[in-house]
Amino acid sequence: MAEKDYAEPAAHAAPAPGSAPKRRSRLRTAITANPLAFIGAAGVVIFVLLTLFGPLLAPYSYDQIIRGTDIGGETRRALTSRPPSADFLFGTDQRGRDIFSRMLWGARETIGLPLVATIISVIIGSSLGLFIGYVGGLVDDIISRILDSLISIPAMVLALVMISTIVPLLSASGSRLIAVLGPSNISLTTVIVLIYVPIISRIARSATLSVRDRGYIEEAKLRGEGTMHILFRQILPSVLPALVVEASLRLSYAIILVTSLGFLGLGVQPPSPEWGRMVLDARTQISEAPWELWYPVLGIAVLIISFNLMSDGIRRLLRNEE
Amino acid sequence: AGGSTEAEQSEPEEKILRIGLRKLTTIDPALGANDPEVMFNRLQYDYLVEILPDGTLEPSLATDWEISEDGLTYTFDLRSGVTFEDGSSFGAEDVVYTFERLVSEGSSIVGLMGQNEDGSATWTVEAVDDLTAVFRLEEPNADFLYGVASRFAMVLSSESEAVNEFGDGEDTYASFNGTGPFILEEYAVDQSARFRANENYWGGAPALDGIELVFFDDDQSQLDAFRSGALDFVIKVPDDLVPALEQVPNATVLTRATNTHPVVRVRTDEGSIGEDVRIRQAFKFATDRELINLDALDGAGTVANNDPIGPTYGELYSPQDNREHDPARARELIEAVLADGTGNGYVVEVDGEARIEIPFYVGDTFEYGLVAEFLQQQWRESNIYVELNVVPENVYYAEGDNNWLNTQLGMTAWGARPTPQEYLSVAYTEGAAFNESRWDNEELARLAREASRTAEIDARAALYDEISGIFLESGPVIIPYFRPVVAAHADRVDGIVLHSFPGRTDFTGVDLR
Amino acid sequence: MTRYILRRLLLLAVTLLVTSFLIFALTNLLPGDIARLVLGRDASPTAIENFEAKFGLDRPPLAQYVDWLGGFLTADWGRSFTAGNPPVRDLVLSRLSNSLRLAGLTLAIVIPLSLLLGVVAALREGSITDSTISVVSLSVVGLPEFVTGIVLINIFALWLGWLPATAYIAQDMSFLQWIRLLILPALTASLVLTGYITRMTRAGMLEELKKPYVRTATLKGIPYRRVVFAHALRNALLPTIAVIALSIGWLMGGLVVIENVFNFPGVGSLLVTAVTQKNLPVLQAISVLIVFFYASANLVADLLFALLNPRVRLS
Amino acid sequence: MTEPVISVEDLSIEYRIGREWLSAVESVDLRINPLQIHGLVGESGSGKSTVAMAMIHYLARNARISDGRIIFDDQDLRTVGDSAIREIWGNQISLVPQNTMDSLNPSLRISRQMTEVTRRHLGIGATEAHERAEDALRHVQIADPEQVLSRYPHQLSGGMVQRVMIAMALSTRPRLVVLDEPTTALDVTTQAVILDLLRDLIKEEEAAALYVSHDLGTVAQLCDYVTVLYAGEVMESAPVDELFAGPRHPYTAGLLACLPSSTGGSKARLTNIEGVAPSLGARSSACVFADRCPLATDTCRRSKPPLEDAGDGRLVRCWRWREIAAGEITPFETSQRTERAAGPSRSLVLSAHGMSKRFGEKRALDRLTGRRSPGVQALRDVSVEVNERSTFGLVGESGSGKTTLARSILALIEADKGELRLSDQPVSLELKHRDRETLRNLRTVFQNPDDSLNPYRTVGQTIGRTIHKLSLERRSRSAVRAQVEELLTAVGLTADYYDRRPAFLSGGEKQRVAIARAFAPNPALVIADEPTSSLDVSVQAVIINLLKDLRAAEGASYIVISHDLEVVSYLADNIAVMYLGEIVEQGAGEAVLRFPSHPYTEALLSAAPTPDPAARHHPIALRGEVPSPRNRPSGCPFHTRCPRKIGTVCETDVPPVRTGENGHEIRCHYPLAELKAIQDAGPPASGPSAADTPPDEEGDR
Ligand SMILES: Nc1ncnc2c1ncn2[C@@H]1O[C@H](COP(=O)(O)OP(=O)(O)OP(=O)(O)O)[C@@H](O)[C@H]1O
Ligand SMILES: Nc1ncnc2c1ncn2[C@@H]1O[C@H](COP(=O)(O)OP(=O)(O)OP(=O)(O)O)[C@@H](O)[C@H]1O
Ligand SMILES: [Mg+2]
Ligand SMILES: [Mg+2]
Repeated sequence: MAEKDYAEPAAHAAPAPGSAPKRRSRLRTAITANPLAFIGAAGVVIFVLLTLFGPLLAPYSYDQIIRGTDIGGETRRALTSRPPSADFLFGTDQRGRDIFSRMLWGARETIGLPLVATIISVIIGSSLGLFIGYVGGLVDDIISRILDSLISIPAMVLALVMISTIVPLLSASGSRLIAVLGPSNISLTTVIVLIYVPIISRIARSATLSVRDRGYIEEAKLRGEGTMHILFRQILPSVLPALVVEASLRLSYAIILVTSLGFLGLGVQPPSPEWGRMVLDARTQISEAPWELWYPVLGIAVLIISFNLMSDGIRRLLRNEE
Repeated sequence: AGGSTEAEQSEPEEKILRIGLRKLTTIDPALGANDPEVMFNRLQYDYLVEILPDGTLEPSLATDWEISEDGLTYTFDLRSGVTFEDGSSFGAEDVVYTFERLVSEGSSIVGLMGQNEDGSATWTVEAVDDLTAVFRLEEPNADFLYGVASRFAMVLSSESEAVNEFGDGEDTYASFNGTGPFILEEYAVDQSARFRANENYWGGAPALDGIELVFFDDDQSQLDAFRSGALDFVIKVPDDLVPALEQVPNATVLTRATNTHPVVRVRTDEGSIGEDVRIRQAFKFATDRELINLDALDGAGTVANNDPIGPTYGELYSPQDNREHDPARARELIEAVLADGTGNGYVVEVDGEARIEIPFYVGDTFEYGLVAEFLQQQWRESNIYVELNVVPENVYYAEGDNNWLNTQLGMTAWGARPTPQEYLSVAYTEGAAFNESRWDNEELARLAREASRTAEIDARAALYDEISGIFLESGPVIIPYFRPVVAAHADRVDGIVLHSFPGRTDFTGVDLR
Repeated sequence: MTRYILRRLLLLAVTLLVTSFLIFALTNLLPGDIARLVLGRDASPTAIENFEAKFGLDRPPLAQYVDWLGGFLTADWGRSFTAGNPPVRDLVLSRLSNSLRLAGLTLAIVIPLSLLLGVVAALREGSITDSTISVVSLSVVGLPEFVTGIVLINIFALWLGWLPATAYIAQDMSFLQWIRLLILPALTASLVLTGYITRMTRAGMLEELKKPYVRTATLKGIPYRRVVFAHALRNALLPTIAVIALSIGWLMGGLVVIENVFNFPGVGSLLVTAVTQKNLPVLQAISVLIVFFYASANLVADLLFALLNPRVRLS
Repeated sequence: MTEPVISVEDLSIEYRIGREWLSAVESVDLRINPLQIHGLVGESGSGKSTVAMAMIHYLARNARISDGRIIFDDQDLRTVGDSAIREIWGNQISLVPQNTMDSLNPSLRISRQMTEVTRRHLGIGATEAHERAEDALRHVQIADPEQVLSRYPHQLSGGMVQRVMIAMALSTRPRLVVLDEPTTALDVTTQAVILDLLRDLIKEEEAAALYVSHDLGTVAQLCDYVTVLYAGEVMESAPVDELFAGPRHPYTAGLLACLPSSTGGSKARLTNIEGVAPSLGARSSACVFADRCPLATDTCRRSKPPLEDAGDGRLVRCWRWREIAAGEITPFETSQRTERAAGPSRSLVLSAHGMSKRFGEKRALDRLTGRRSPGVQALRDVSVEVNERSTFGLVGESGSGKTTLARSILALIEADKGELRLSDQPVSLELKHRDRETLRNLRTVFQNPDDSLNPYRTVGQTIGRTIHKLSLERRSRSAVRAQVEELLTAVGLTADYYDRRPAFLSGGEKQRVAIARAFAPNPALVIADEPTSSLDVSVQAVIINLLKDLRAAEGASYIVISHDLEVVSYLADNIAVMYLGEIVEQGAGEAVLRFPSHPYTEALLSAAPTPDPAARHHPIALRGEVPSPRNRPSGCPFHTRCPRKIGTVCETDVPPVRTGENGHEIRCHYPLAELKAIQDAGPPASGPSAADTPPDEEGDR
């Protein structure tokens, strides 16, 4: 290649022996080089904290209907669809629940669930991808073909088909565990995992293919290393950057999927305050009580944009590292 | 049916009433049980006997009927000169066809009219002559007329090869062949259905030129459309949308009390939570029905007294009530059950107190999810701790361990029925198809049987009063309120009388200003 | 090349077969009887038996699948479970034509727009124009369709009142009325897609501009626009074809949400209804159809790629 | 003095990296006279391309000329406008780049790309341009221009594309042609032909040329005048003969002394230039070479010497050039110290018999869909024997199967057939059946230092893990660490490399680590596949010395693979020459490199560019390029290109093995005596032109 992407010096000559990377200044240059990514990352950190501790901050429970009768004689309806005020930061919804509290609680389903699902997918998907990429041959051929078939079903369609069967299936199973975790939570997680595992294993597989024949892998074979060592100690670290980029991208898609399904009324089931569902519930209030709609809409928008900015930043960062 | 009417449509003074409905599921008249399906069919078909909005019966295709002394023979005189849309004339054969078809298609109304275990009917219908149809019963049934008048019993043409099925090409709507006031012109599945007035309707041509049904996925977008003026009439507005509805300018909100009600029921069979009557009572004492009505419906419902026969049945309603909200009593009862060890594992001791701990499954109909949340909060004071599971209707009413028929503690939606007897026969007697609570009370069964044969109104009321007493004493159900049905129409619409089953609303007298 | 096309067609057929089976198998996982789900809780055993007999649900699943497949291939897609049991094919195809119009308009907006933006951003790499395009496309690219849709409705329908918020389609609408209805949904889809394709085009163009042959061309002394348009653009667009094909796949899924936001009577909203109503024949037909479109779009993209790329074409 | 075509005066160029501007080229002076081929040499990163690109006024976006002038045609190129420069580009100045395959637009036909220039600058129509293009192609000895013009770049072989590029560059009769490493990606035999062609053409077209290369050999063969660049500065510039005969700058002297050929065939140690070139940011105000210069004085370390005129048109940048010119001091003396360690023993460490390998077996899916792949016979019945404590050299052009043989021996690929014995013990062809002892004894050094070390593991981890897995006895952590440190010292690194990651090592250092890792478990045989081909000459010398030292110290044997005959002949005791998966000649080093030899070896030897301008000759031109192993010629595989082809025998019959003294073997239809006779008579008449063989259909080389 004649012209390279010169992001850092020393493309040819190595730095003088003994020069260690200056972490702090690298961080600072990285921030100044891409401030948006750091705004995004900061947003993501805040959202993740909300997911973890939001319920602790919430003045009310997510399904607590604040009843007029509790406060003194008024009917419940008097406290429904109240505009934002000091008592109810984001106002109340049609049922008389505190929107602020609901959004704090809802971060779990909106962010936590996709996060868990993505992590599971990454673990399963990358192990599978690493394995078939490294082993190759017939195993790879067959598994790849199946994964390709799954990928050729658009995610939303696959999700809808699966949702329509898995939710009833799980609800009907009567298992205690499922009841506790919530059938729609489990099925959504399953759906996301089933959709993502093929995609992630494809990425992991092709990343694996690109390092499989590297000298250091062959060296490892030549000193008699086992498959597990090669997969997880030698290959995984090189595949990791690609996986991190993919995972951050996937996470934002997973959030989109969950909120979209919620918006279609097919996602996490009420009274759970998943934000997409909140949007659906608030849609008709757009003229009477616009805050009911705007807070969740805004929440989702800011959330997704933060994730996108961050994952774009990660991508650039890792590309530059190379 | 069918045919292009482009010219008509373009005229601005066309009087088309636009109605918003949920999307239709099965539109077979014998099976379509809900308002949208019934309304869709009611526009095209007629009943032998019509039930008026206030619940009284009125002749329709049958001009008159006669019940024999022994209550076993019902003779109907039929209206002459009525023709179906395809031109064939209406006669007794069509009545025979219609009712036999109810049986063969497995319409659920057959249960009320009299049905054997195997699904066959305990009655027969025959055409005595062209304009006389006779039903013969094996045993008296005081509610038989309500069966004949039921929402499923729309009269079909005996010449139909199919009913309400799409045909090919020109004949797309050929099997939508009724005698009703409107004629189906075009039906875009899940979008809209257009009807035009039947100029030759036996009851006189409707004032409207036509009706358009517009189908929606959810009540909210339906309300949206109503608000924007795209609809003239919406029915069954859910409770949380009522405030919004009331804000709509130039619209009138209609309300009618009905016998629609949520039933919180416990299972009573062996090993179940409600096997011990004291548990059933504890639930009743734990529930503040008035507050529930206030919180859930803003007081718009009618507070019920834990039995399914509500005030809409007039004289048959028994107002007795002796179960005030009394958490202390409830706690005592639960303590007692714990002491006796008859709680079947659902009564446990926590911090030295007896409490009930149990999952609570609720079908997400109307505002019932909300009701369940209130109940959950309320009950805690009485040491009843439930783990609430509000599940979608299609899950709650599907197969499964925790469906409406199997769960230990559940809340089920029951619609309004023309006659109270129906509740007893389908839900509260041993062996009834939908006896959710597995309640087996011989006295109640006897009284119910008796009532079904008793046509005389006072005697019947007395029986129902006794039944009500049994419900109070040992009934495994809490019925907090009867909910009204809410509808709204634009002010330019004239003459709409809301039916307690809105799907049966009569549009022949409706006009647009 | 012919061999290649045949191979790809065969592969397409296999994919469709596998996915149709997959979808069929998934839908057959439904617990309990579908009949009750469709007919409601009050349905009597007789009604349920009738229903099952009518739709062949009493037959073994594999036989059902074979029947269905046979029917599907011979243009008999079965009958809908609900609402008068209209033939699924009519139902779906009439909706499909609506969806295709929407998709068509969307692509007509997206493709030229995003290519233009992408190329401009690439040529002005690092400029304000470029960073504006990048930041905007980055933030818009990921927003869920319903968020974008609601914002647009609010601006254009409720606030400015220019366009209708929901799409009621009447039979005899004029072309202009149609377009009015389509604009907002198409705009929603376009926004999301444009962001994506713009970014990919920009990246492709940048990469292409870095290639040595661009230097060769420049050093021939030919004008810069010739270097860009006659040399770089064509190669830069090659990968974009695949990106566009992928987006068509996305569009298929995205339409599901968009159609619901706007109450637009397309296959997407029909699919959601079918899911809620457990209307299996419709569900299956639409899923397979969407997979078909998606796979075909990819196939067409690959063929186009091969056709435009002498490396592939001539091997 | 003639007016130069182009002259560069005091040119300084900076690159922006992050927020800083770093100087890449500093006060470079350079003049190219008409008809002159001016060589620009220097190691990687020295700024050759930067200068060359500045001369055609085409710099990277993040580059700026901070100082100096580039005078072409009486104007400073820095000041010409955009449209003016487009009149010059392609017309007056043209470029032949290194990466030819990527330098043509993959989706346009050759004709279109070639006529574009002439139509633009000569104002001619399409037909005329097309005819001119045909002529131009004929000029670069393409026999069937019509054919080539109608093709797309990917349908042509690398050599063919390079010819096209040259034809294109010359088609407007430019005054200056810039050639940036035009042959680095090509095989030696092709390179020789192209260079030969270039020299003639440039003279013929009366152009001047700037030839950029890191290879002193090709510079010596091609150029009239040479400028040596180091760390962005001109060290020395002189007419070619004088430069090679008497370098005045220590760096130039060092470079020449680094070459294996500098030892004149003896096995003397190569000269090392210690250290590495300063990186972009690290260039000081002193003499840039002072740190590595054996003659550096305090002055050198304090201030930068000027570029002085040393007479005879020579320029030197050194404080001590006068002393050097006078012969008072000698910078890098080629030591005559010849260390003959324990010579090779007779007993075999490795014997491989009848190794065969075919690639391209169908994959399962292809089998289903019926896609056929013809397969590549990468190895055909190859046998080699390696003596203990000896070095076995393997040469051959790209694709001849050298790597495949090495990997089959290592069992990184499983040979289809063959028998392997290690120290007389049979060894499995499958890696998973090899025991620890075998693994321990058979080690390797890979070609590319960048991918032979896991970027995520430290040097210590990498080497320690090998010790842990393969050494004879279990060792404690600290013992392993101690051993690693010992190894690091043995390969000329220090113990503090233990915790470094590969990203912070230079290419040479990485290769040393790789060598340390190979030697960690005391192997009997180390296979080094092109161990120096990605390294600069000065670093190459260091590695070669290291390999030699280690062999002496550890008593191991090597198989050394290289396409560079010089390296192999310098290192190896025995040499085998491969062509299309076969060994066409093998024997003791001197025997193979002396005549008689296989015609292919003869051509290889003649093609190798000698870094000696006095030894210029026309290389033996081989027809076309190496055939694809997919359609291997029948009979003698070399017959399609052989300049000494006898006749149809060569096409039909597999040549016999001719055995000479000391196990020297040649596969040829000529008996040895006859071969010697004709080779003594002189090189074959320059072979038929390259275009006789149809363009390589596969085209993926
Ligand atoms: N666009 C660029 N941005 C930043 N640094 C660059 C750029 N191009 C070259 N360099 C740096 O400038 C120095 C000189 O590079 P140049 O390409 O001129 O060297 P070269 O002698 O041609 O090397 P090679 O033999 O590897 O081609 C190197 O250190 C290189 O890393
Ligand atoms: N894994 C493989 N699959 C298919 N063909 C291969 C494979 N590896 C090598 N070949 C082919 O086998 C032949 C010999 O390749 P090999 O790498 O051994 O040559 P080489 O002499 O090492 O060449 P180079 O000098 O380029 O390294 C070549 O034609 C190559 O294309
Ligand atoms: Mg260079
Ligand atoms: Mg090799």
